[in-house]
Amino acid sequence: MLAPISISLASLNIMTMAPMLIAIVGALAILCIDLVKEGLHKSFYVMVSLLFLLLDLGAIVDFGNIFLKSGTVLGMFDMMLIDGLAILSQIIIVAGSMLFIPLALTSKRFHEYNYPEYFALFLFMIAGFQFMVASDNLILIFVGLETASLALYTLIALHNRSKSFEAAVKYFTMGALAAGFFAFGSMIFYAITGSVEINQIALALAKDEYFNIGFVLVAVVFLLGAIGFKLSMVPFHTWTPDVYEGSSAALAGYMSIVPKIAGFVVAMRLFEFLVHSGVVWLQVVLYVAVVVTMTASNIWALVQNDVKRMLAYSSISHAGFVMAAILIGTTQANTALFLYWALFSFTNLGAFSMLWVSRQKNLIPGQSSDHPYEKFAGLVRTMPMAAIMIALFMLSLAGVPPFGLFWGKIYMIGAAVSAGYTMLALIMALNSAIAAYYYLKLIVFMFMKEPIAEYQKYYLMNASLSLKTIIGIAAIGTIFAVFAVNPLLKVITLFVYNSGY
Amino acid sequence: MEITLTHYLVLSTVLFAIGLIGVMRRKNLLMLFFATEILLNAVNIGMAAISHYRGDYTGQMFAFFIIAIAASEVAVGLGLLIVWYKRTGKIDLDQMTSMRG
Amino acid sequence: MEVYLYIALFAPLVGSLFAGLFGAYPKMLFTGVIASGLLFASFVSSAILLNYVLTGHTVHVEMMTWIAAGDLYIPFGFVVDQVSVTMMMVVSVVSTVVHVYSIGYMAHDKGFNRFFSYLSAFVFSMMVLVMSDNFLGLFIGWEGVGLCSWLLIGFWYHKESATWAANEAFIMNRIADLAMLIGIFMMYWNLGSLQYDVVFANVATLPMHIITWIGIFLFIGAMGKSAQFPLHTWLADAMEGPTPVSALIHAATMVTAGVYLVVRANPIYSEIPDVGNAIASLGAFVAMFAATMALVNRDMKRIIAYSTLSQLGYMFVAAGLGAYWVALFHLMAHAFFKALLFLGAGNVMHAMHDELDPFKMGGLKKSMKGTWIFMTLASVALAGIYPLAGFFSKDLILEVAFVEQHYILYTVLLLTAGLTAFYSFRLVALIFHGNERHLEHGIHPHEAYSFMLYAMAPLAVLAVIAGMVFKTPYYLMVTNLLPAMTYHIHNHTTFWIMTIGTQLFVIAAITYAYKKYAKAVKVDKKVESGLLYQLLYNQYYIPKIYDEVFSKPYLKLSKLAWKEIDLKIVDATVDGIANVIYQTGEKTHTMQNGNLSSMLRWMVIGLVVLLVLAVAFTAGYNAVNLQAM
Amino acid sequence: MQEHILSILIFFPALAAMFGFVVHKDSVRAYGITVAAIEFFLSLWLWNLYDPMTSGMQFMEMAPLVSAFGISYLVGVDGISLFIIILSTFFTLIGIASLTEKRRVKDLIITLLFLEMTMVGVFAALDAIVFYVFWELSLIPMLYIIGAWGGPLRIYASIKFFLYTFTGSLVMLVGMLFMAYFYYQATGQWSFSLLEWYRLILPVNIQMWLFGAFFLGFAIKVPMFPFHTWLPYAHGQAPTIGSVILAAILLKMGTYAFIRFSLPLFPDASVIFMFPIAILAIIMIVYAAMVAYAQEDIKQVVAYSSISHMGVIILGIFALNVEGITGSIFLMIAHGVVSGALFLLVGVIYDRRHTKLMSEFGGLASVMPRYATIFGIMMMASVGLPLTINFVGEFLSLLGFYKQSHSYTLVAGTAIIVGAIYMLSAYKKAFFGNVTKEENKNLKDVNRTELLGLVPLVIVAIWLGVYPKPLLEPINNSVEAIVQLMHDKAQTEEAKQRIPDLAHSAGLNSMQEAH
Repeated sequence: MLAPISISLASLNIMTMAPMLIAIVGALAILCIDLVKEGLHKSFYVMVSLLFLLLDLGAIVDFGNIFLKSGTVLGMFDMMLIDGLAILSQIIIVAGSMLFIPLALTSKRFHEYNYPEYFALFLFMIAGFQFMVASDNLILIFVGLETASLALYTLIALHNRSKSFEAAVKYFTMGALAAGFFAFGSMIFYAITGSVEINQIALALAKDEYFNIGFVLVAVVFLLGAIGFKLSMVPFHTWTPDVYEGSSAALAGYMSIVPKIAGFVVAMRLFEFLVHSGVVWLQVVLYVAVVVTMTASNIWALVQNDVKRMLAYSSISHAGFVMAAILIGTTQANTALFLYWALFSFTNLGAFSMLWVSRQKNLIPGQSSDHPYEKFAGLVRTMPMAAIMIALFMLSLAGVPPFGLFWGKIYMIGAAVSAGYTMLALIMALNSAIAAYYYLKLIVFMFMKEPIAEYQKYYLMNASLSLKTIIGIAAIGTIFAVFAVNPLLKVITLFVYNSGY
Repeated sequence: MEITLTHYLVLSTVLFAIGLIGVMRRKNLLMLFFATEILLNAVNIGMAAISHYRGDYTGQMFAFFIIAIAASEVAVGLGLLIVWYKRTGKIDLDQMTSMRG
Repeated sequence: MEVYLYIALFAPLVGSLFAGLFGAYPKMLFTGVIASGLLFASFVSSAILLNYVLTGHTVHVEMMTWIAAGDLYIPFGFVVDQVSVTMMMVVSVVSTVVHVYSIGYMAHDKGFNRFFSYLSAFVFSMMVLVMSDNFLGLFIGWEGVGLCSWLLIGFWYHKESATWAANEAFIMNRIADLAMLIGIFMMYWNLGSLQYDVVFANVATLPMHIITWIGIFLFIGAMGKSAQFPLHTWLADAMEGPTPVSALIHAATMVTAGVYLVVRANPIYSEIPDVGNAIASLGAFVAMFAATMALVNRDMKRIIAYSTLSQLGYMFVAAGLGAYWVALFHLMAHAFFKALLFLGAGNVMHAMHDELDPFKMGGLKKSMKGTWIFMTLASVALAGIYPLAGFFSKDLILEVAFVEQHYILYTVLLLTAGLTAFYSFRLVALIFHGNERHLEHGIHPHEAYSFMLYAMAPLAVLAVIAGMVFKTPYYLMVTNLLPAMTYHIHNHTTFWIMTIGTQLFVIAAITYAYKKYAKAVKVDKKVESGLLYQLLYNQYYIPKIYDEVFSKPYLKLSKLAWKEIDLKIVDATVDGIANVIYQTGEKTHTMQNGNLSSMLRWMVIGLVVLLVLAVAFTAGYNAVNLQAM
Repeated sequence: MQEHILSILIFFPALAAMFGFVVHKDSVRAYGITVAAIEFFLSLWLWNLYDPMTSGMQFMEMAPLVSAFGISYLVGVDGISLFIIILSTFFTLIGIASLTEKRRVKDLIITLLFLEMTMVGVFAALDAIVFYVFWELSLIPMLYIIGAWGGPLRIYASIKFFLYTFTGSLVMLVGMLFMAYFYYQATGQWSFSLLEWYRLILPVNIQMWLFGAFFLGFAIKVPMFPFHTWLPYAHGQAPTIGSVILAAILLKMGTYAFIRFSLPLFPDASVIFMFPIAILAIIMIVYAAMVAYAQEDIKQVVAYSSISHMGVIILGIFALNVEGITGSIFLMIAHGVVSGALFLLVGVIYDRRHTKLMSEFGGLASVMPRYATIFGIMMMASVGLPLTINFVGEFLSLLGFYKQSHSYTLVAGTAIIVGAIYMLSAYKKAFFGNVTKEENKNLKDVNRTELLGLVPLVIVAIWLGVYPKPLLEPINNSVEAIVQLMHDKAQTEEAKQRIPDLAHSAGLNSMQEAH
């Protein structure tokens, strides 16, 4: 007879899963509602999703308070790990999602928003990302990662255009390969340490003083490949521009923010202990990877003809920039990572939303992609506010003060400087200069060229009040970022520091 | 000959390598999916073997999760493949280059 | 007395501004009249100040602060002492005359108002130059006269040659001004002040080499304004300006500013006799050098200009040898007769419809009697015939050279005196005597307005009496400030031999000139094609050399700097860097060929590369660790 | 209100620009003039309130922005910045008042008002990040002005301008972050406050690195040889108003920053780099003058002349003594007035003939006498004639550097020669000679709108040349404080010698003042 397994519900601490569960329940609820009554308007689903996400956010904030009082919370056989990083990143994930979901409220009809499954999948995806960041167990991370990714592939495909399918297939296939990397890397770690929990692995490795350095490195290589894919590090980045181009601008913007922050948190958990224990190889490789990712993607962005593709490369570059935090590994750097990403969310939200509102259903003759630069030529004449908005987001992306990203940038470079990475700081700074060129290119088209008549009618075609509100929020967040930086810094530092990073 | 953990791991690695080669070489989307399945199953073998060797169940748990994920991957992947095939009538990778640069 | 100082100084400025108000309008007679009247007021004030100074006083005012920074303190300070009052008198007299004369001379010029504005502005600058109580104040005037000289040389701005000459004059002066600025910097950093009194009181405490350098730099500054070799070419070219300008600026006043500077800075030069000797030698050289060029020149105004140059050389000889008062005395006398000569030349030009070649004139004494008399008088004075002004001032310089035992200088100057007499009367003879060659060109000369002649009269009188009457009182006055050196040849026999000998030599030269040119003009082809003649006629080829060595290469170099260095190297590098980055993008973004297979391959390649690196590192790591064990 | 006058000065134009969006386009010019005039009078009022006898910062305002990272909104003026601020407001007013642009005037005026905010902000900022914010922000309106209203190559020129300056300032930003980090190391507190940084004494080798980082940012802005090539394009393509503001104010940001940052923060490095920089300055002076001489386009002559004059300013700054620095600051203002006026003048002729090639002109003096006169006055000011504004600055700058090196000054002094060469020959080509082109025969002389801009500049150019004291005195007092600070901070023996000790030569000072 089997011995009864006695586990008290309290020790299980199921509440640690509450935020994710809220999202999952939300998804299920949407599916159920659809069973009861079909054909509800997309605005209904948007709002229901928002409500669930609001609850989700409330739960996370609640954990924030608990964390500040009593430190890291563990649950579900230590599978769940709610520390500062988890809380911060979940806030970014959920809040970011809340800003992006209303982008469905376009004035044009889009096929995917008529399916309640779209919103359900969206919520599943969010739950997946939340699992990813709220655990240091490789299994759970893997499950979260795949849940989110599979949902994401589907969301992309739902856009129902030839390019979207192509994008989804590409993303999917490469994602499957990356999943293989992840699993294999985990396996090696498991083989040499007997554990799949990152802190256990760290302890085990420290105990035998990295005796199996060769295997450790091989494991790291595989995990780096998997996470590098998620973060679109060169050369695992190749999916990014195609997928961004293929998916709707709203989703592309989302992809540039939320999945990446989840990836960053995993990367922080996985690599920082290695960096700190003096694995020189990893330092060197990360250094090179950061520099190459930043620089190469910047250089490729220079030669793009499509704004969305350009933004894709630009977000690769930003991700590379932020990866530097993991290399630097100080509290300041990790704080900078979250600060940067919080500010980046606003700016990128604005930038992609501006593309989204000018979405056209049918390409005009000679147009090869959705958002060629020419489309924006002379925008300041026809729609000055729109032009100013785009310019604002572009300048912020370029790191021109006092707009949002500038503050993230100086804090990040400041972290590099404080940690003695002088060359890295310089490279980061100079990369911003290269990047300025392609952001400027759009400004040049908008402000300094003559309008092209055929494109005129597509501006703001897709705009609705909700979209304009979102853009307004993004703009306010970008312009007045300076006033938010101090409170943000304080909170982030508190959380990051207390999590031991 | 006694079969040790090493053998399992070598097998796992070899399978993984085969999967990798398949991923690189195959132009047929379906075959590509098979290759990715091989990748994951290579890991499964390793996981199970290590789990047995270590005497704890974490590895097996991981393996089960991988199987589940692989299954859902196949579901999504085949779904995409079918839609793609419906739209284009082909499942050849080289046709899939409308975006580049 | 201060009020007279301010009147003397600012009356010309008021006149200039007033005339300038109408600068863009056609001729308005009253601008000329008012400007002249204000200058007369300036003259009267100067005379009153002179009277005051003669009683042994000086006036020193500090109007206001100009520049004060760090330890530097420079006021607008003005001093009227024995030296400056001399200059003020010279300037105000000559300029008043020239102003009145110009009313006639410029009567038909459409830039009449503008002309008087410039001319009065010049007088103001000159007044600032001579009255300032510090070196930087002097520099204001120094540059100011340069500006006015530029404006006036280029007055007929539609003439290419005029504007070219104007720019040449300005730029060449600027070269010298740089040296002067350096001299000023040296004074400031070594003495802490630029006030004359402070500088002169303390200069002797400085180390010898510093004083020497200060002296040299200041003198280079003086060389520019006074057109000493090698910065002399602008003066002859400056004759492109209207003739009254040449009379006032390029004969009487501005070009003597250099001499004034050396005289003013005599406490500095007294400390460095070696530099003084160099100045004197250069002066003597220029005296001879310029005179030789005047011998063969065929341009009436240029001949007079070379003569001016030559006389400036004389002045520098005196100043260099420490005979500051003699230099200043010659400056004054020279101003009178040279201005007279120029104004006469102006009459001739007018009569000849701006013809400048004396070989195309002749026999003008019939139609232009007054002018003939004045010019002859001025030439006699220039040649230094007793009892006219030149005798007292110029022969004094010869005596100085002799007494100071600089016999070479003496010889050079003596020879130059002969040359001077020759070219002066060559000019007079060609213009006023002989055949009326101009008739061939259909020109019917007429005398200038009578008021112009009346205006010239005071100069004529001064040219006659300045030496005889003024010498002693002047000496008494000015030696209150300048070293009181007397230059007497104690041996009476020597003195008489020298004096009479010089006179005879000069008269012989005059006679020769008359003989050669007063009747018919024979052009001696053989002489003219001779090397010497060509050398002199082409001004020793110096303008040409400057053109070839400095101007043209500078332009070429400038074009090179722009087209080759700036555009093709500096800018191309910048663009090149940008292009390299951009081209890298163009070349490598094809790795994103959109094919899923190659995308997957890239991932695997990335993995493999990392694996290889990991293995390599591990191998290396183990090797090191094994060794350590 | 007096306590917040600087903030008002900074943000009033920006606010007014926002309101300007509402103003109808026919009235927007009047609106612009009104705003600029109010701003100008506010700045005059600031001058009036300013105590010239105090050397330190006045009207300081402090508000924490990012206190966790030591960034705060900290502004203040001293004698060094006061007049550049006034110059900025003055030129904005002049620029808008004499605006002849017809295309999209509203956009232009709003842009100019934004630009005004950034200009005042740069010179008032005492926090490095606030400084950097305004510094970078100033690029954007200028980018737009050049790019939207410029000539045929305008886009190339504007992007070049932006990217070049942006790149340099990013390196400077890294320097600033290092500086803050060293401050953090020394005190345990982050701070970007300049006044706090002044108290920091850094090891010489670190000073040298940081000096280099700051130098790149400033040198590109100035622009120093060999980083100058963006300038001819920017000027060549920019509309008149753009060139005017660029030359008059924006270039001064670089030189101002040298005085504000490089000298007091890195006194030893300043001494070490004094001669290399002097060599660059001399190259700027002579080389740019030569290039200017070779130009065919009169605007390019003025553009290169700017580079040449900026060389003198740099030289004055690196004289590292009161005379030189005071002179260089004065020359900044002088060059602002003069080059601004020259660009306005070039604009006048460009408006009439739509060409700037000198070969297209000739004999303008007879067709446009008033224009020729004003141009002549400004040209002479540019050449540095005494009693014009430039002379005071040039003289003091060169005088100052003479203390450091005789031979360098001698070479640098050729500025007055080469400057005369290109200016006079350009003037000769455009204004002298006969009118050869038919189109030029009936050109209109300057009109009232244009005189509105030009006459005040002529007055200022002469007034400050004759009576520079109202400016020199406050500048001098503040510069003395900086020089003393540098001397006190200097560590190497050479630096102690090169930078004068004013406290110990006070005896000499009082003697001079008594005089």
